[in-house]
Amino acid sequence: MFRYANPAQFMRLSGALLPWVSLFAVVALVSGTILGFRVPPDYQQGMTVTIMFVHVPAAIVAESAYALIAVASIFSLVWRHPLADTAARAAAPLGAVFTALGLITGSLWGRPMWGAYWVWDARLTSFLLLLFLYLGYIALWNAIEDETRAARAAAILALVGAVNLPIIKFSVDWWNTLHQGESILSGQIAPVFLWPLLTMALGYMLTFAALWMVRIRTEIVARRARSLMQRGEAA
Amino acid sequence: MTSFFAMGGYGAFIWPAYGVSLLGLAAMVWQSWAAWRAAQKRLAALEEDKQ
Amino acid sequence: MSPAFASLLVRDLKLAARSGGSAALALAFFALMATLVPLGVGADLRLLARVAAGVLWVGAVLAALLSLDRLYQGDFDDGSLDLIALSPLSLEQVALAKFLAHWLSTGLPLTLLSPLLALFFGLPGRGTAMLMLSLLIGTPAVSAVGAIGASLTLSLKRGGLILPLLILPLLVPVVIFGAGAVSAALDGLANGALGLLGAFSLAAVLLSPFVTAACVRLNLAG
Amino acid sequence: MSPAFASLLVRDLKLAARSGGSAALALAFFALMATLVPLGVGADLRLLARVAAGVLWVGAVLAALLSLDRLYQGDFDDGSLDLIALSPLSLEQVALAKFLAHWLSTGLPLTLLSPLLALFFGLPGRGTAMLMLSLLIGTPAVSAVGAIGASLTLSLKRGGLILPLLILPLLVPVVIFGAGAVSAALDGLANGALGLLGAFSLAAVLLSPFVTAACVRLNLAG
Amino acid sequence: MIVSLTAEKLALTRGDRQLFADLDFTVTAGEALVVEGANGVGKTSLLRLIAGFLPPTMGFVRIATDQRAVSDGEERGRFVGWLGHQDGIKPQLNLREQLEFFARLYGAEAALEPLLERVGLWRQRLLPCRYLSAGQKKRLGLARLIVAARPLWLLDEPFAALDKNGRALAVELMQAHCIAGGIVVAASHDPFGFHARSLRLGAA
Amino acid sequence: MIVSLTAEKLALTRGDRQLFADLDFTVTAGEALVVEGANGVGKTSLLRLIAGFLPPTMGFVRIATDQRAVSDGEERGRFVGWLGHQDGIKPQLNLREQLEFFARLYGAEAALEPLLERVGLWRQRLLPCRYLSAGQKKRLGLARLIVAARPLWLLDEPFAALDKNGRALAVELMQAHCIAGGIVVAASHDPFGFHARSLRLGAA
Ligand code: HEM
Ligand SMILES: Nc1ncnc2c1ncn2[C@@H]1O[C@H](COP(=O)(O)OP(=O)(O)OP(=O)(O)O)[C@@H](O)[C@H]1O
Ligand SMILES: Nc1ncnc2c1ncn2[C@@H]1O[C@H](COP(=O)(O)OP(=O)(O)OP(=O)(O)O)[C@@H](O)[C@H]1O
Ligand SMILES: [Mg+2]
Ligand SMILES: [Mg+2]
Repeated sequence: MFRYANPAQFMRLSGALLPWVSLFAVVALVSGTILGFRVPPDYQQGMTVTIMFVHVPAAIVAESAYALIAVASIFSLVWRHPLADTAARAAAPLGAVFTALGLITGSLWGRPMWGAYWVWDARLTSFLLLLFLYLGYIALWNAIEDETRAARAAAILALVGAVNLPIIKFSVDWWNTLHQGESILSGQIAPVFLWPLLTMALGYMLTFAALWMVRIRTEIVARRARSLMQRGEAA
Repeated sequence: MTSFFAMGGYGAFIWPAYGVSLLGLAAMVWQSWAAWRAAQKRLAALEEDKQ
Repeated sequence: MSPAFASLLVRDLKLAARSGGSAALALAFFALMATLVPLGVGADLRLLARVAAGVLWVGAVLAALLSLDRLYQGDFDDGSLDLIALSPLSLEQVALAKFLAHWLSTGLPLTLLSPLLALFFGLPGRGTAMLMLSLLIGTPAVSAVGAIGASLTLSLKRGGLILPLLILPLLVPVVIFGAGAVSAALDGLANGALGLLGAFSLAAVLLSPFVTAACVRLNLAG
Repeated sequence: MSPAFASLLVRDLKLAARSGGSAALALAFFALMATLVPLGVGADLRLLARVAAGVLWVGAVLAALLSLDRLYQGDFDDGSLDLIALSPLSLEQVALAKFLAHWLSTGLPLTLLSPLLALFFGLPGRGTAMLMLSLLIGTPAVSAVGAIGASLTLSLKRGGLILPLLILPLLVPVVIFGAGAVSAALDGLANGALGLLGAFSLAAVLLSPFVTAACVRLNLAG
Repeated sequence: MIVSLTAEKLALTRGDRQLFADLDFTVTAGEALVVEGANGVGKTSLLRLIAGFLPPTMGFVRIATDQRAVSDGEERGRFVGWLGHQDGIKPQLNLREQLEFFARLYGAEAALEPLLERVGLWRQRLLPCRYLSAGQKKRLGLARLIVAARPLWLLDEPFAALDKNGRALAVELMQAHCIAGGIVVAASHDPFGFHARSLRLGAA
Repeated sequence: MIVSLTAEKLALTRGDRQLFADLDFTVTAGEALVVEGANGVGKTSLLRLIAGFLPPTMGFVRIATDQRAVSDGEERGRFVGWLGHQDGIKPQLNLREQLEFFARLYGAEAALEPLLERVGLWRQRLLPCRYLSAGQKKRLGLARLIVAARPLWLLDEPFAALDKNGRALAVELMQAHCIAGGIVVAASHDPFGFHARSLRLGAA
């Protein structure tokens, strides 16, 4: 496992994978979009159902990214692996953007469906809180200059957040039933919608993977440059 | 064609949703790629300096 | 309670008192809330009673925020934290003492003061009792989670808004269960909110010293 | 704007950004606090619209409060204030620069973000416009009064609860006029709140640099 | 150009404690004055008084230039280059940002890079000041003195935290300042490396 | 009682900069070690490392007592009396409160009033620490060292800000500590007043 986690190995491996992942991502996104616009209008939601194909994948990726950060943080804290720090840090801005996309597309869907861009539904609320968790995590990374220290602090925060996230979700659900939320997201999905959705979801995940790799690679190269500069000055 | 863009009257919501998604993805791609290029250039310059 | 632990606790309380009494702050802060909300909602006491619990709970959390950077940053800046870390107390004990001091100087006075504010909002008797109880149970969680945030950001200079950003999302369950318990009491219902609040609070208080100590440790290495 | 003045302003903005007090964080804080209220009060958008102005106004005051001790205390503690006082700028100019930096990094971003939050609270269009306008007019007063408080308490160590205690009462009129203007707009009434707010704000901004400079002078002699 | 610094019948009381009284001295352009005395005798207080931060309990301090005499505290401050006990350094800024800010604030036009070289901080120029060692911070303080280009230097323990090299540098800078017609008033417990008059506080 | 302090193959890197590597030394009970070197060479960092605040990049530090050897950083800290660059003093507390707090925290039973007398702060005992002069703060630090009664003293520039008297006092205290079987490790730019081994950093 750790064999692939050394920076040189990672550069090689990701260098080989990156073109393919990117290619498949583009293919999946394009075909998913085409499929998406060819579905029949939903009997309840009309054509707005097409929003689902950009909304749900964004939401899924956004949530998985936080889980990835938490896992990377464990690696960072327990095994002190610098690549884990880099990976966690690189995932955060991506996760935040996907969260924002989920929120925006969701509220654009909500307007025709519920008549309001925003309602305090349980799922929406906990999703909004996820965005805040991302922002806090990113802010902490940026605020502490010393890299090792920032990495450790951010890892602790990510884990505290990850432990707390289910509790937050639970509490928000509880709150919502207390106050009788005004809607419930639709449960079952008709098979016609399933294929475009799955394709798009795949596309989003591959896009995330590709961007994640690029960002980790960037950080590795930047680190190399920094240490070169330091050595140059010492001479 | 216009009916396609109207999306059964929901075009005003569907197109922005796709637009924003495209924009978001594109922005991430652009930013990540630009940072990668910049880092690479910096490293190359430093390595050249050393020689 | 060892003398060392007690000395740290007493010192923190003393420092808090010398830089402005916290009960007074709680009062001022709540007074502000209590003037404002009726202004928006109108003088309808029934409506006010409905929002009272939520508003007071949010107020409690925010009031705690205002004094959080006293917890570790001051000691870090002037080197006291180095000396405290070298003392016979473990960093976990230190964290516990500081958490306690913070709660005693914010959470507790706030709790004791809450009936007065409940009056402003026209909260009926059983609502008031529940408000007080929920504050008593829930404010320790606020201090505990707050301490984690404070120790995470202790090397940053003062006046950052980053601390609230870190801890407010984590405190969402406290606000929900706390306010929920009061709402339920007002409706004459029994719900599990108080139990859930207690569980969260207990977990937060038990875990916080360990997490906090880890944060302090990593910041001392800086 | 002289280069010296500009340099101080830029430095303060930079420091704010680096210690987690950037405009972006102010926004996040504001949004977060706006999220907390529905969690306490309930999701009823009609009720939320009624409390929106009050809550957002309290949020604005709070965001300012939390970042106020950045304004002078940091510079006092590390001796920067001595050096700044000896610079060609008069202390009044220094006070103006610091007030501006504070408003730019808290009041202004909050104002710009408020329409989005109004959406979350289901505030109708005319309420939103008025909210934004009242924040634009009123937040300078918050920073100005806050600066006075910060300079008065600048020799106290961090986490002082005295600062909020000092300035909250002074800010009550701002919040009342501000929230009142929005309420009136919601009810379709015209009232003088906005005018009063403007007058208060103007007076505060004009006087604050002088009062602040006097306080700084006093504290440098300490 | 500044011609002299004069104190007349100066007295200072802090809290209920009188630190000094009836203090008279004059320092003329090109001279250095070392303020000496036991801990807590009032050296730092005297410097702050001269800089105009503290008002004297009695007496006054006057700076004479070729054109006029200045007694007002705040006006006096415009002549002062200050190196205090506190470093006045922001941990969040890097060294160059820190010095650039200071140069702009003081309306100075110094070339910063050579200056950083001179005080031995060139390598650290992009390091956040949080990471500077005690001596490095003091050296930054010296650089700041030069940037400010003020005629009257008030230095509180200028040698503390400096290594041998750094002390030599400080002495060199002070001497150069005096030769250029400036005045140095320094509080120090260390032997002063060059000829300077001495003022002993608390001797009475 | 502590027997010795040993560093083996010690290396420390901060940020991207290696401060020292392959550092070996042993100090035995009764000895004093002065750490010397230019500004920014890593003296303070070395002291923090010994105290257990900083983990070494390589190598280790071990304290041997008659019973056992301690390498863990946090355990090591229990042997340390610390006088750092920062004063660790709360301006809001008065001097006696400050020292009392510290004594209780360290479980010490010293009589405080004679101690205050000894470091020359008896008159100030009820003064809020906000008003102490730099040297007085340092003296309070010395008092704290004695109160803590720890075997290994780590002192960062112990003489800075002290007057002649104060320096003599510091030397006296260090000597007494060594004679009583303690160890002193101090970073200093000033000549040390008594016999001490020296460790030069950055000489390579
Ligand atoms: C701002 C508004 C919204 C937000 C923040 C939001 C957020 C989310 C989230 C977090 C998920 C979970 C993805 C997962 O399964 O992991 C999701 C799924 C989904 N959302 Fe939304 N949503 C919003 C509005 C809407 C609206 C208006 C509709 C349709 C009426 C909708 C329909 C769905 C559907 C069908 C799914 C997937 C099915 C499922 O997992 O149950 N959403 N959304
Ligand atoms: N994160 C970092 N990146 C690069 N360099 C760093 C970092 N942190 C510390 N340093 C450097 O490490 C050194 C730390 O020095 P330290 O404080 O131990 O010096 P010192 O020997 O005590 O100096 P002085 O005599 O001035 O007190 C400094 O040169 C500092 O610039
Ligand atoms: N409010 C006060 N009440 C009583 N005494 C005070 C008050 N403020 C300051 N002092 C005393 O005034 C003196 C101020 O000393 P100052 O800082 O000027 O000393 P210094 O000569 O610079 O000493 P050092 O050599 O230690 O730096 C101290 O002795 C202090 O105790
Ligand atoms: Mg002094
Ligand atoms: Mg040092």
